[in-house]
Amino acid sequence: MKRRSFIKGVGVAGLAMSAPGIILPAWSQEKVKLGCLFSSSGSMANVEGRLNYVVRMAAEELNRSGGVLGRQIEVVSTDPASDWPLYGQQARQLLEEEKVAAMFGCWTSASRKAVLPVVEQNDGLLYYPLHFEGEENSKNIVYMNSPPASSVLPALEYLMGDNGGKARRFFMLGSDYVWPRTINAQLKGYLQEKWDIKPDAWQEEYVPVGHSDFQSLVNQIKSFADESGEQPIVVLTVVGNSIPNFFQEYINQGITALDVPVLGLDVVEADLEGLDTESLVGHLNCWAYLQNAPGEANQRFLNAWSEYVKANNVPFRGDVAIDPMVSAYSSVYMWAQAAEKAGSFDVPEVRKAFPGTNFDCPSGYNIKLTAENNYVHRGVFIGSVNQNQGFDIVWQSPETTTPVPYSSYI
Amino acid sequence: MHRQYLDMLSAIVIACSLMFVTVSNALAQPILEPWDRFEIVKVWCSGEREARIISFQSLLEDVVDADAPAQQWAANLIGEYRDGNFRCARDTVYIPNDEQFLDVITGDRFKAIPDDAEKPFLNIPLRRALAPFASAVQLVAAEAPEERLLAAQGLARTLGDVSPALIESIYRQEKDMQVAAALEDVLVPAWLKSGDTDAQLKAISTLASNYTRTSRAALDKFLDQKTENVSEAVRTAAESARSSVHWVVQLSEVMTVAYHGLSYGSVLFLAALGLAIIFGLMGVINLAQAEFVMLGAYATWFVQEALRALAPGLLEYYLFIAIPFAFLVPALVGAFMEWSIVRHLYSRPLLTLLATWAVSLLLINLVRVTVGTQNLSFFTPEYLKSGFTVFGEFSITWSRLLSIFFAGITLIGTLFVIYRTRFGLRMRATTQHRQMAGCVGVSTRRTDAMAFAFGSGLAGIAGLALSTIYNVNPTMGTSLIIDSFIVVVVGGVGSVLGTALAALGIGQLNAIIEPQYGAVASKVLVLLAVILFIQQKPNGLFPRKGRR
Amino acid sequence: MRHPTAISVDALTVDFSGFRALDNLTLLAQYGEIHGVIGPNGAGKTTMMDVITGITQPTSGKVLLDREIDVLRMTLPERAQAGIGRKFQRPSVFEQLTVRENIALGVRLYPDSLIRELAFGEVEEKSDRVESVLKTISLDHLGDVMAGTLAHGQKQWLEIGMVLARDPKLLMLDEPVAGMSDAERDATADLLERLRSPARCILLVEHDMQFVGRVSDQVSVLHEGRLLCAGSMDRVTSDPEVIRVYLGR
Amino acid sequence: MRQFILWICGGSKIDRRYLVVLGLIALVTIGLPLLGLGSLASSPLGLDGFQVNMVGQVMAFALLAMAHDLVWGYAGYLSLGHGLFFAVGGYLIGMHMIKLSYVGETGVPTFLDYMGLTEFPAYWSGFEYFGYAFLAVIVLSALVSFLIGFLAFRSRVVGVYFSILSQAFVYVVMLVMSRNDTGFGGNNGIADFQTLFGFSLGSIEFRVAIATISALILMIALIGLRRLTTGPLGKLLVGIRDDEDRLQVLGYETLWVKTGIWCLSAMLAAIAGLLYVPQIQVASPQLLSPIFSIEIAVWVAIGGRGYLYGAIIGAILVNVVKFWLTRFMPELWPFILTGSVLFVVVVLRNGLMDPGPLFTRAKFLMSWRAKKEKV
Repeated sequence: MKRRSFIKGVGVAGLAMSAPGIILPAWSQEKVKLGCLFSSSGSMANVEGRLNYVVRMAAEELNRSGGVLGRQIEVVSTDPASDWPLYGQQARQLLEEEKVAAMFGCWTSASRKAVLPVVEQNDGLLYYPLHFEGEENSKNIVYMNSPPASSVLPALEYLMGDNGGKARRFFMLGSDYVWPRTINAQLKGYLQEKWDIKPDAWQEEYVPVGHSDFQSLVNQIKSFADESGEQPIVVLTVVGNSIPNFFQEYINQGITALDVPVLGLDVVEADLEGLDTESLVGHLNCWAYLQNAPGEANQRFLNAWSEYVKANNVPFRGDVAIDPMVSAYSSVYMWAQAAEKAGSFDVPEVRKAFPGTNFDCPSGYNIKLTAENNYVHRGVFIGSVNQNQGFDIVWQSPETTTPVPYSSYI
Repeated sequence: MHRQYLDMLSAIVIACSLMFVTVSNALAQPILEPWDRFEIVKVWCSGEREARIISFQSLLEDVVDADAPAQQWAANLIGEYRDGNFRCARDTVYIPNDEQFLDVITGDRFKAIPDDAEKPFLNIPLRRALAPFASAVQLVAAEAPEERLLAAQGLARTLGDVSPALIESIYRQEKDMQVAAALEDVLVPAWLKSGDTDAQLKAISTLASNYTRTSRAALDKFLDQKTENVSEAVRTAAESARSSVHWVVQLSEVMTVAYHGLSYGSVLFLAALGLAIIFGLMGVINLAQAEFVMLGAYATWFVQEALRALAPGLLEYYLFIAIPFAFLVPALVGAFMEWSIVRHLYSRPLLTLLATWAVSLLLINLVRVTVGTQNLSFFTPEYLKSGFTVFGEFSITWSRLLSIFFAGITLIGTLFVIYRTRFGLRMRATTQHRQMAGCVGVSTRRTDAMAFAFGSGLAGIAGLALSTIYNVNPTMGTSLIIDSFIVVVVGGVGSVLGTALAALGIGQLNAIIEPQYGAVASKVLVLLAVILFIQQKPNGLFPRKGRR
Repeated sequence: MRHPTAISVDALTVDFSGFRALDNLTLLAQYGEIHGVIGPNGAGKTTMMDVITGITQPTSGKVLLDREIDVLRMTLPERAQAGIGRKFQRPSVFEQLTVRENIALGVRLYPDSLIRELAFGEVEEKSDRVESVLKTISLDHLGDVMAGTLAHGQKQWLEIGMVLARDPKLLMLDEPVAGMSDAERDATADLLERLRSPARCILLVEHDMQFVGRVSDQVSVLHEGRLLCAGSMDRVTSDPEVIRVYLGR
Repeated sequence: MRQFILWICGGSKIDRRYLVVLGLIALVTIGLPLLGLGSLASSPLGLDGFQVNMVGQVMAFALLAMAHDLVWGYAGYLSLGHGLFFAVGGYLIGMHMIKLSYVGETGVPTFLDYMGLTEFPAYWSGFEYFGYAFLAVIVLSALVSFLIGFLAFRSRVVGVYFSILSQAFVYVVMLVMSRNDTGFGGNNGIADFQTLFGFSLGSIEFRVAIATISALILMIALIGLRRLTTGPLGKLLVGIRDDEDRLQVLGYETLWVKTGIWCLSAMLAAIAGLLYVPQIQVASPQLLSPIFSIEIAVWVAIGGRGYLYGAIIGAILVNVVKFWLTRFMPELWPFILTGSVLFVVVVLRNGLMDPGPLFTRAKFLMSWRAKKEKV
């Protein structure tokens, strides 16, 4: 008897819980909601986790200045736990249950691909803060960062030029998924067409995502470097924890930037935490923002961040700022501006308002959206690792570059 | 008045320095005068790259026939420049120097420097060009042989634009054998180019004496060129040299693979040993084992931080000081886990599997919430930086060697505990026949608890060793766990030696397969191999014999 | 008259890591007889049965059924299907099934069954068989109780029944009366008598000499894995070797 | 009537809890179309697309859990690799949906494009037909499971060994599928499906339809397995779980029984995957992640193994709470999960279906403490 009722209870509870809509607090109506899709657990937590806080920070700033269209912003955070399908799951939840006006999220292409159908079916908005492989242009995604054609190629050009040391041989090492493969495909096309470089001048290797033992690969790099007189470089597209693991091994086997410089396309300041950077000086990365970016806007942002970290004891370093943080931060402002301009929160209106919206990004550039596509025009930096776990700016584009979603080299 | 004059002068200097030869003559003066010093640093701070390189060149030339203090000054200057310690101000350069700043021109010391003093950026080609000059200058200036040896080795990487003639002359006067040897390596390319047969033979013998890919490449290049001025003797010498070098290089490459296998194997062993012991004793697979590895690494980190705060002097040796902690912390957690959970689940190994999994999840998240998800930064002691070359291309990195060392120690220690202590005796008895052991008065419960703690502690040691190779974060263990399972399965229930052999075998397999077919393929093949292996030996390498 | 040989164990040797459980054991048993196997602990009685049923692999030696079928080549189930049945020392009935279901397990057999299993088919003639077996072991009144609730002796009988259900040529009983009351012993003795048939050989391992003497026609004495002597009970008991071993003189 | 109920229950007596759960599922099957579509949808009782979708997913999970329970609860083999079969179903239906959106037009999805392919490779042909895809799901899952099961059972890999091996299997397959050259979208998996049976995947109609179908299939499977396990085969399985040697000495080729059950379970899991993927609209290696496979076992453990409906309750409970918490208290979820697993495993042992141990253990602890005080 007792048990039966117990079971019934379970069943009823099950149905009830599966409708969280009912349990939602009522006051959430006046505020306008923004959704966050960044993992605070799992393999991506270390890098993605910070972005949750940055978005909140931006929202609070906006709220202090009176909110958007007179409505205060409420940020709804979830934890997709680095599990790609879960991103789609929770995006659906945010759009259909929370009715968020826009979402800010995803780091890996895998997670974005999982969210893509969801935003398209619900005609939602996703602001995607990462640079990625391009070859995509959804009306429901705002690509806050540059596609390879406008960010990676300049960096490569630099390395092949006089000041970069005339690199002519390329060891392409990446995690095995779409972003690295597309990048390398484009690079190969670029090298062949633009520089007439023969396929025997590069070697392509892929490791599973989260791979940690780079012993034999670094050894392969060594022998690749010894093969010929021309200057070799490593184009590094491994992601997540593979990056520090790779550099650790690079240090251990005693290769320096003078022998074989590494162009780390996904390397951010955060990856150098915990590495002895003395022996990494000179390796390069390229982003649309570097912490040393000159200008007022950057100073303001950095101060705001370090204060925010202190105030809310955020579990991340207050003195480290990485590109995706700035992209996420800017994206909130870009959205707010579009909403103000449209005078409404519903997506079609906001989307109509996109062209012409712009923002004085901490990177020092005035970034903007055009009618052409949903890619934000960003400036490009090439950074070089310095002694204190940061990047010196080697080169930066005179003004924002025009994003090229679909590369001609593929 | 004086300021303007300087600026004007420097302007002229920069302008001229673009016209190569004349300029280098113009700079060919003794280098003790402040103005000359000023010219040099001015160019180094803001000149064109060519100008800077020329300036290095002239500095080198001047150093050769300058007096000792001047040489010292130049050596320091170019060294600091290479190491990125320059702070270029308007009319001089400062160098950070214990809490103070040294004005390189006047030699005065300052507490603070002007805000606009900034660090010049040396791009890769410039640093490449600079390196040999820096070494050359230091070679000239340095008195102590070890300093000169360092410089010579620096030059051996590449001679750059440094004139071989100069090195040749230094080489002629060199007394110290090591330095001389190093210099020979430096001079080899020049000698090969020179038509002179003796020089070429000398070069070839030098090449033949160091078995590296580079020297092989050099010999190949030399043999390929069809120049008449190569005598038959030289050619044959080169050929024999080439073949011997080639052979050794290949051998060394094989050795490298074997070593990689060994080091990976030792990692596997460390991770799997505790698992194997616990499994052998209680038939329980502890899915939280990988998290004990993680705990060990974190314990190590805390010890390091404590030392940093309390006894910075001992920081160098934190790895060894941390050993007891890296063992105890997981051991205690393990003991608690055994007492609170595992012991209630004996004779339910499958449920234990789930329970321990839950614990692993718990540990990961506890660490995540308390310490955070970022990679912990570990201080690398001097004795762990880089490594050494055994022969040819076969070089060993200290950190890997350390993990192998730890694995060895752990193996011996474990064998000792198991076969030489009363605890070990009780453990073996319980492992073989639980009831019987119980009857003869072994408290199996306590034995289990202790063994569980012991196994967990071993995992902690693994964490300590891994902290020098991989980076440390809450999820560091997850990638290890399945591999260590495979090791246990192959090694056979609770057999320490079996585990060791299995780990080494799988490690080797990985090292051999990975370079050709990639990391995934190696994992797949290893698993397939294991499955076939199990078809033959269902109970692993060292099955526990006995009557049913 | 001599019956044909049912099972012949030839030069059988079993080594457990160093310890030799069976040492060149040779033993013959005919149809129609109840063949008692006795010997002190560790003499290798159970090991021999393990080898015959296939639970233990011998180091060397031969086991022939009906003088030609090489038992050692077969898998466990094949041996069972060839007509070797065995009751284990500790009663291993399925306690969560009813008595009837236990017997049914014994009756139904691969390959003809599994298909029917999946076709949810109860099989008539087989369920008759179940009932008759229940009668034979005189548990028919307990058909539907859980086997776990049976008394020790009843479990022993049930297990015999399970094996019996398939009417084996060679029926091996490992200590069937261990821990039984006298009444139960008598019942078991009667049961064995009932089971005796010219088409069946019963191999009986038992410590209770008196019981063995009472039921079996032939007796083999094992000692330290070897056959000490074989023959009728009186002959065996008068054998000096045996006396030495048992009375340790 | 009673006859019918008995038939449903299988065996000779009526099991109320089983009937309750069955009724619950039946309720869902009927309720979904009523509350999800039509006039009731807008009423306060009505379910919106998201909730329907979630119920649908939970139904698929429940089916998966039940398949798992068949192996663990009845044959006594704890599989930590059932995600493998789930993924087989998921990926193949994914291929079907991809193919659908390319019917009549040239070109290939990007993930094939990266491999330099201009048209679908041979093994994709035929997947535009659902029938073929479905067949492929059944056959492939049966094949794979047979291979694993046969190898494992033949060499008498049992208990923990088996669990670990199954886990290793799923892990390795995940690694393989994460590679782009494998041709299934690598780490991203295969996504951007458009339609299935002419429905747009996003439409409420489709969501209600697939959720209802999932519930229906779950119901049918439950009845079928129930009859199977209460029937003779059930007895055989109990036998295998308790004393396999005994059965073999009785002449059973237990190898085949086990392999058969294992394959059956695998096929059910594959069907669950086939129902699941169209609902989340992406088939990625995450389906193969060891963690997920362990979670399946956790559902069963929490619900209670060896009842079938226990597994269902477990799956529903855990996933509903998960959906709910990852939204409202993402930080809390892992702790609650671990907490409940430990509670169930250490205290309840046989899962929620059998709260008995709770009391007995409580009593035991009491008496234990009492004893201590005496001493």
